[in-house]
Amino acid sequence: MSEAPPLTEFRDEIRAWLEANAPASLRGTSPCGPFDGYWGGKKHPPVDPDVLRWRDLCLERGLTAPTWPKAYGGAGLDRDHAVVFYEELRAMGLPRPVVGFGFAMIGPTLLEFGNEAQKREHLPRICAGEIRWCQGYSEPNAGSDLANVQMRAVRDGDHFVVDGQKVWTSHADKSDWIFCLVRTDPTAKKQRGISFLLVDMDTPGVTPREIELISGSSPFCETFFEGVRVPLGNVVGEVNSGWTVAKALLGHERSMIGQSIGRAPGSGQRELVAKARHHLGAAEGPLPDPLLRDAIAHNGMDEEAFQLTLARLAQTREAGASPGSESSILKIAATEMKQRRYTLGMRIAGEEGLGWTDDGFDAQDVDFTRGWLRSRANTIEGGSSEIQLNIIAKRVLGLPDGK
Amino acid sequence: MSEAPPLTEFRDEIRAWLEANAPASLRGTSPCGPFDGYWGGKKHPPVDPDVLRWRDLCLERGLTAPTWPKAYGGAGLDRDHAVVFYEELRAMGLPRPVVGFGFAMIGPTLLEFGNEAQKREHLPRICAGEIRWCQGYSEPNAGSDLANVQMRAVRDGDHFVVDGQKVWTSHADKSDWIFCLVRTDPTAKKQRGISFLLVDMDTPGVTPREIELISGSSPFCETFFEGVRVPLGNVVGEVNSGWTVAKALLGHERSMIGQSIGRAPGSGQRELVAKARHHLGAAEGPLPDPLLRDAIAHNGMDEEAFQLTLARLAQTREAGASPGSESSILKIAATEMKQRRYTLGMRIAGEEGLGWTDDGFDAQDVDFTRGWLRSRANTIEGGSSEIQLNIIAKRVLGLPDGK
Amino acid sequence: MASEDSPLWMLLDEGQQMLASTAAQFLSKSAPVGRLRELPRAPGADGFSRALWAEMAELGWLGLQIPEAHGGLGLGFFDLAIVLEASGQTLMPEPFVSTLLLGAQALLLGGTDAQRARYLPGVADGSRLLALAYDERGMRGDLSRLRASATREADGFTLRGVKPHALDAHVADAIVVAARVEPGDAIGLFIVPRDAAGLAIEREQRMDLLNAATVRLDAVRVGEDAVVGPLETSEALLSAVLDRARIGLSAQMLGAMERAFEMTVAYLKERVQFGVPIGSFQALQHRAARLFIEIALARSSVLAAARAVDDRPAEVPRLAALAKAKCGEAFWQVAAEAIQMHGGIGMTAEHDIGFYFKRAQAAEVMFGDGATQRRRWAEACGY
Amino acid sequence: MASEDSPLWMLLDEGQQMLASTAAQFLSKSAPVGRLRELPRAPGADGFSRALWAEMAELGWLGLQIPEAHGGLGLGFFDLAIVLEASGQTLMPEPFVSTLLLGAQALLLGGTDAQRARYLPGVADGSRLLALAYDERGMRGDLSRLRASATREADGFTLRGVKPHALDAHVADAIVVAARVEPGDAIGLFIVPRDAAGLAIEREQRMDLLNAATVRLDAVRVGEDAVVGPLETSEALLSAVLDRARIGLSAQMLGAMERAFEMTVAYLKERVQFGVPIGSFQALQHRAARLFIEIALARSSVLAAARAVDDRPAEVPRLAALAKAKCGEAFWQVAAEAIQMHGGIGMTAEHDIGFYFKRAQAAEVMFGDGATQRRRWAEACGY
Repeated sequence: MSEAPPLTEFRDEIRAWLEANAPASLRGTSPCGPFDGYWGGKKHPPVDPDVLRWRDLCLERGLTAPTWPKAYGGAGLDRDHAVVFYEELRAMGLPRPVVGFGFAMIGPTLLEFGNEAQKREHLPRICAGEIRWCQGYSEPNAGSDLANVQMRAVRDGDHFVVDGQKVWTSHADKSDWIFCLVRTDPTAKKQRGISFLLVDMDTPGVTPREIELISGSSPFCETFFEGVRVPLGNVVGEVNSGWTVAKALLGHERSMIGQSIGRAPGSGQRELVAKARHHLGAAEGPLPDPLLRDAIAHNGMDEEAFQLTLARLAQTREAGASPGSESSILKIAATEMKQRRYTLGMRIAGEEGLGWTDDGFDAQDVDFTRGWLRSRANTIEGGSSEIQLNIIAKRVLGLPDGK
Repeated sequence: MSEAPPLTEFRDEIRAWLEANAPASLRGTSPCGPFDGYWGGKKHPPVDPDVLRWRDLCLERGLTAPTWPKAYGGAGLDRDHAVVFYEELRAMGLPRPVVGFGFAMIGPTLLEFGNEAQKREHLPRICAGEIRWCQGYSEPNAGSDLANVQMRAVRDGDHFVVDGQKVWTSHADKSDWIFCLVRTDPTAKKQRGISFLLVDMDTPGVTPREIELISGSSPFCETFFEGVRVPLGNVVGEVNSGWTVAKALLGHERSMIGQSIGRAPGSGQRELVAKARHHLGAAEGPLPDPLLRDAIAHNGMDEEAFQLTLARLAQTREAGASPGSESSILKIAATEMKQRRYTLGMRIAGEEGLGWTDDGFDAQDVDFTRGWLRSRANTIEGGSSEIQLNIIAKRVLGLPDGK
Repeated sequence: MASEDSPLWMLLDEGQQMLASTAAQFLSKSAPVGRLRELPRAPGADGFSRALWAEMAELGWLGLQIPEAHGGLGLGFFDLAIVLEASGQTLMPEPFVSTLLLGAQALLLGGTDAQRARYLPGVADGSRLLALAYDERGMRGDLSRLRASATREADGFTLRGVKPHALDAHVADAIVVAARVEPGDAIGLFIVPRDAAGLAIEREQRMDLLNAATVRLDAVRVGEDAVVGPLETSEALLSAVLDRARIGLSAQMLGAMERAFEMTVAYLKERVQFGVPIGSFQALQHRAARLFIEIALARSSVLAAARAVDDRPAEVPRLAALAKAKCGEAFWQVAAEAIQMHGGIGMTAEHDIGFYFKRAQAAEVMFGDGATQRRRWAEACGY
Repeated sequence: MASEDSPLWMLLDEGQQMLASTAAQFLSKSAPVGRLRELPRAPGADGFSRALWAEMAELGWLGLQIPEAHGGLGLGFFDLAIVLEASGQTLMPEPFVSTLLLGAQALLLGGTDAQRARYLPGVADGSRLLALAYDERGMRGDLSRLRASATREADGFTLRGVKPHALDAHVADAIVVAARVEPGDAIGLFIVPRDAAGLAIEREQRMDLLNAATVRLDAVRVGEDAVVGPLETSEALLSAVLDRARIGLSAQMLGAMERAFEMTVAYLKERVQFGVPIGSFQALQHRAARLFIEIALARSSVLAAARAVDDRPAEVPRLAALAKAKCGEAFWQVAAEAIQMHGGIGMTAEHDIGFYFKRAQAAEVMFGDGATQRRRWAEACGY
């Protein structure tokens, strides 16, 4: 695969290889979304050996991170070839071999901003799913104002000493490393004086604590840093210029969220229709409640329009054009659509949707209710809808700043 | 009626008097809204003699402007008694004897800010419906920023010479006098340097011109002023302090608009139901289209909730409490409800609502369509919804100004 | 003096104003919303405070609307609505809806003298709790789909059926049960004491922290004296009871949305981002102002509906639908915006605002959701 | 290479991009929206420019999708949609929908060779205009309520009925008429020349300045050769034609909403109030940003639906419903916000933005409103 073959040939080749090698137990199990698969890391709970075999098979060919350079464990493919690879995975219902913030966020960022030593240290381990990463951006008093970084990193010899707190660090308790923003110059203006730092979660003084959400337990943590010593070499980019790195990473995050929520085409509608059939007791044919039917169709149309838009923007990128600030559009559209879908599902469930446990309620309804509660965070996390609207208004539409 | 009797007695008295005197031809003809009746003025087209007889009957008892002092042609009643009078008119479907901007806007403003000479000159003629007034606030480049007054009034001896242009002067072509804001000090900051001026429309140099709206012809005019000489005595309040007067008048305007749109209880829903029955061909019983039925009910509920709120705030006033910034709430709720009602009516009419003339369409549908188009202005005129929302946010909720 | 056409009087008189402010003060101190976190949820726990219920009985609030002959104060439903609004502000899980609305209203409207004498004094003094079990799985509030049966016997009836989600049935001393009388087709209401043989009650865990239970009737025998309201009119009685529950629940929703809004406006003023309070952002200002309008409209609907119970019974079905639909929509909007405007902190279990969002959804679907209310409204309006 | 499961290709190739930009440039110069004010509305006037129609024929646009054998370019429906989008930008009242969609698609999908040979070359060269008369008063698009009749005679059919609101029927050289065949129950399509005896056409005046007429059929005789599509499949043919009209109209709506939005954003930047451009107010910024998102979603729907006509006929009914519903909603929102954001000036007849608002409403109700499309979508999705 040193010089990638033409796309058609490549597709045939991949297909044949998958037919021959992909573990049978994994076929048809996954929508192949960017977050559906093996998250890896040292703290990962025991996993089906086929998952690891699948990871190894792909790793050998660089296909856990197909667009990354071979030197760092990737396959050195261009975007078009990578898309073909994922299309074939999807066609067979296979999960991506390795997923997570390492692959989706810090990896691309290191490729752009990391130095050679950092790339060599981290990228191969991400490709192999050895190390799981989490993100340390938000702080308790920052909210949408991400540049309001208070966590201090003070230089002490060849180390920084880090003190402070991060919140909304997803899966921090299951991660091995965290990339975070720290304030290295408290006298500089907001966006300046921030550095982008990689921290080993095993360093003494790092303590993650789970945050309970209104939906119950959650993947989010608060992570406390007390006198954590981090080598100077772990700064990505220049000291005090971390904001540039941070912003580039945010773009990756938004588009991941948008895409991950998209799900399999039509699956949201199918779920709602099934729910309505169950709760209305209508096994087939037109749903007997015309108002619910209309609302489900409305939602189904929104879902299809969103998925078509996702596809259109992907095609635009494939065609080599820059799709601009698309990630803000997708983030808002995806998260609000998801919230509307859950809201409608709750309307369908009616009183059956009020359970917190399955005492007196169906477990399936209870899960849905918790998903509904969780969905309210989607328009807040990863840059709130308000922030995205600001971005569209200013960067895309060119509307002027307030006085 | 020099000392008003207790309310119950007063109601009996009014009822008896109406039974005995109100022209039979006018009974049951009017919702008695603040703009349903005789607008008066020298340019009024010929009118049913009973309308004038009704005006004269009321005028004699001061009841064309019941709360105004007797000295100026009113009846000197308090608010409670006036409400009883209007309730009795409404119960009999009688129009108010005289309506218009004179009665609703400039009259109350003169009572508060006018000097004795101005009151004596204008108020009796408003009571009698002799003079019709219009409002000259907006200017071509001002929009919602009413204080951005460009029309100049330059002193010349005992006159001001006025040059400039007003827009949205409703019925200027049918009015005898106009009250307007003029800039008397161009060097002062925006709200300062404005004066509140009364201008006889017959003065040479005043030219109204009708504005055509998207709904067709309209009551609105542009009014041009070229070297118009106005006596100094026509300034209301102090020269350069007209903004205070202007703001007080705006409160009257908003609450008039809110109330006038309210209409008779349930009438909006009745109209929609009739429209649906006509277009769906369903003479009685539940409407056969459950989606339209739901939408009509939604609208009907909004209408009832609005009318109850109108009544509740009126009761609060009657009880002597100050209802605060209610006028902004009512203005938004009323105008947006009206727009939603028209939008729904257009959905009900479907393609039958696309006519501009009755060639191929029903005249009733055409009227509705024009009303629908006209309704889009309701959230713009009289202080746009955006301005009202600002008022609520800042004055009622106490949210802080932007930086 | 006011004609039937004049608007319902929506203001509180002086005594009612005092009642409102006393109740609001007392309850925000004695029943802060945060206690929802601590009220034990384990099976066997009541999920509310019996001590607080007794205190409110002392204050006369539980018997406000119960006739003096039965130990109450003999005031109107409007007065009760005032206390309900206050109880809604802190989302109290005490058995207001079950006991004071569903149970007591059934007896007030359709109970025999003996039934009223037996139960109402205990309601007023806080010693007795009531519940209503009418809805069933898949029924979605449509009475024509009710399947529980009341088989006529020589000396009474045998009740069979399963009624999930009956509010506070886990603590009720007696449960009013709706069942279809056999032979025949009418729906009857029967008051069943807690200790009746064949009655099983299983506590449920609700996400909004109201308390409910599944009621199983396995051949429960009741006498003729258990029938509430003549059988011929029981279905109408049930509808009237549910209308009152809708209005009472709407009053609670009103209180809740007002408090959630208050918390949100306070947060908008205090939370600083990008160097300014977030309440200075115009987009948030306009959204907050719109919520304020919706609350004002909901408030009028609730007050008019509550007054109609006392003054204009004929208008109750229409106004109950109005109040419930308006409050459902407004409360949900307020609560969803409250979460969004609070940002991440509002999503955490340690912040109170999430309780309002959960309750908003629960209240919206209880006793018929918005679409159901609009259908009832359209029926009442003849289309 | 792409499997049936892979997304429809929504991008324009190089030639199509050139077509799009040429069309947009040409039409915004030759057909500015302001001419809607001047195109005479008096009875007898056409209400569009025949000269411009001829020019577009010269450019090949009218025959884009017509087979080369009939004088066209033989390209796809997707190409036609590109020109339609451009025509929508300035709300052109020229007979695109009637001639290129309703009329020509009926012949392309169901016409006999003779019919195609007779009419299509004239469509392509601009010399012939077509129309479709199918809807009736009170029918609301529901074909089961169609009442016009086609009585079978020895040598053909006699048509009777009244068809209001038929687009461009006042200038059509031939009109395709839908009528119920008697005896029997099937709906048939018949192409009727303008000069047929018994055919009366009365011009209507529409608020959105599209042109339409009432078509009266007073015992119009047509031969067997007037039947379009075998009678057994005419109803399916009519549905297929209407789906293409929905998609084509959606393309016009897309162009229109994009232009209206562009005008509004420009106005937000240029209009100064309170000393700043009104586009600096965050509340307006957020509303504008939301419109931008809606337009992006509508755009994808239109492109996919147009591509499906060429590539995936089975998906056309579902995607036609999607495109029409999404565009209806988005165009209406954009146009209503455009008026509100323009303020008073936008309400005046002398400003162009009002035309967009009127067209938004008209387009929303043509060929079935949003609720109708959602019903069709649900049917296509099996619920």
